[in-house]
Amino acid sequence: MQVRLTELPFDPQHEEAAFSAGRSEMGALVSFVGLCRGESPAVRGLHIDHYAGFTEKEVTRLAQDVAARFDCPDLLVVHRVGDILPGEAIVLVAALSRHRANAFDAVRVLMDYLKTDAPLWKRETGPDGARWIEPRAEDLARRAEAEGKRL
Amino acid sequence: MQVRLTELPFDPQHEEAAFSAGRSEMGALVSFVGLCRGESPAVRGLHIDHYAGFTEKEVTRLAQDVAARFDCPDLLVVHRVGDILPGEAIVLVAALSRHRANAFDAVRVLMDYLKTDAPLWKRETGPDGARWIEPRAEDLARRAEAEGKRL
Amino acid sequence: MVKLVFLGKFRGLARDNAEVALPADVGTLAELKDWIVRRDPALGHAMAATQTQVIVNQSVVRDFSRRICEADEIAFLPPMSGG
Amino acid sequence: MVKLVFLGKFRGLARDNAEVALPADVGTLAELKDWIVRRDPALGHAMAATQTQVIVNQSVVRDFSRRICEADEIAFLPPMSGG
Repeated sequence: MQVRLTELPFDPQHEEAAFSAGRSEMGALVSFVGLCRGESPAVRGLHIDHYAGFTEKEVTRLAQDVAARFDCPDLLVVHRVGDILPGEAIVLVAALSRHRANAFDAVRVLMDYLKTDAPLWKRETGPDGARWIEPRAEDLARRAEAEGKRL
Repeated sequence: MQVRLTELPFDPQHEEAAFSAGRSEMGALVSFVGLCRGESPAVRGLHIDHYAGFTEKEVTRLAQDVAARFDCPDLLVVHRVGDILPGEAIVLVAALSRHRANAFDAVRVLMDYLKTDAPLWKRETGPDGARWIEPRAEDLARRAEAEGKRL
Repeated sequence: MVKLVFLGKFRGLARDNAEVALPADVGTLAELKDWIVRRDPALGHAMAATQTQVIVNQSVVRDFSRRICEADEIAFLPPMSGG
Repeated sequence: MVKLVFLGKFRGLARDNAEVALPADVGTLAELKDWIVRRDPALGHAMAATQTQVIVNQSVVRDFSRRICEADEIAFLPPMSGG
């Protein structure tokens, strides 16, 4: 289990390669990369605020919960905070597992959790200035559905 | 849609990076990498037989089906054929999408299809010699379940 | 002295994310919220208009009658928007 | 002449994956299968023991009464094991 917040741009494929290197007992690597979309002029950039210390602790707790639930302890989360430019990676979630089903479940549900439960606050800068993003009803619904299905 | 069979080792993260480069209108990249497990001495290597021409055509057809079903046309499939060593990547399936749900569904279901419907034949070399692998009941069941759920 | 932390949209509205000396009549989290509203109406308005979570020394607190202790770190969190 | 292609576990048992001249009495896919069993009992046994798909000129064929044409490429596929 590795959880890292970074203010600097990161290369998601480089992180994935390092995460899976030498783990040839594992058969499946699933990854999700969330990218800062650059539909000029709709979004000129993104800022993600976090609560230093607390955010890491909470994201780690979410990852541990998912690891236990799907028997998939080999998880990697890298999350940008601060100012992010269009085209840059915002988040990488990856899972290594012997079987692909656990890895798919773990990455997908951990992303659902990060969207709703991670102490992160997003501000988009568009043509009309900056605005803070509220959690999307769609994400909250997905999370509720996931809870109902799995528990 | 890109489908490629290769007799040579490939770097899945390099392929993913090339696949997603410059696609900043997309927000989500999901990928699956299947690795040749190296639990010495159980598996010393893998050979995958294919039917040149026909296999590419069939894998492309499966990918097109999944692309249409999940409205996720940006798919990449790279599949090794021939002799594969422990630790090497066997298959990469990746999807780029504006929203993560389609990309997750597309990669997962396309992998399910590849496991059951792709004209590929696997031979494992273990301590007792080589043996051809039959489709796993688990994979066939998963495919049937996916069909039932989605159609 | 306590440390106040305002996150997300509260951060820009807050006078400071820093150590402050509270007046003698601010003894509980509820009293602290009232004091913030009086001192910083724009921030108080934003906090009233949305669900606000209070974190004391990195733990979620729901009981606003909780007494504030010296050196507490008290954070106010608007709804999370996720990664 | 037709081209026969044996895949997967059939490949190693087959005499050749190559062009062959069929005897005059082999006119249909069913007759071709019988001829393979007579000519190559180990291969015929393997093909009888498992589900075998027949692909003619890259298309699946289920009707074994289909007549074989000059230059057909006829492939025999054991169950696929996937990627």
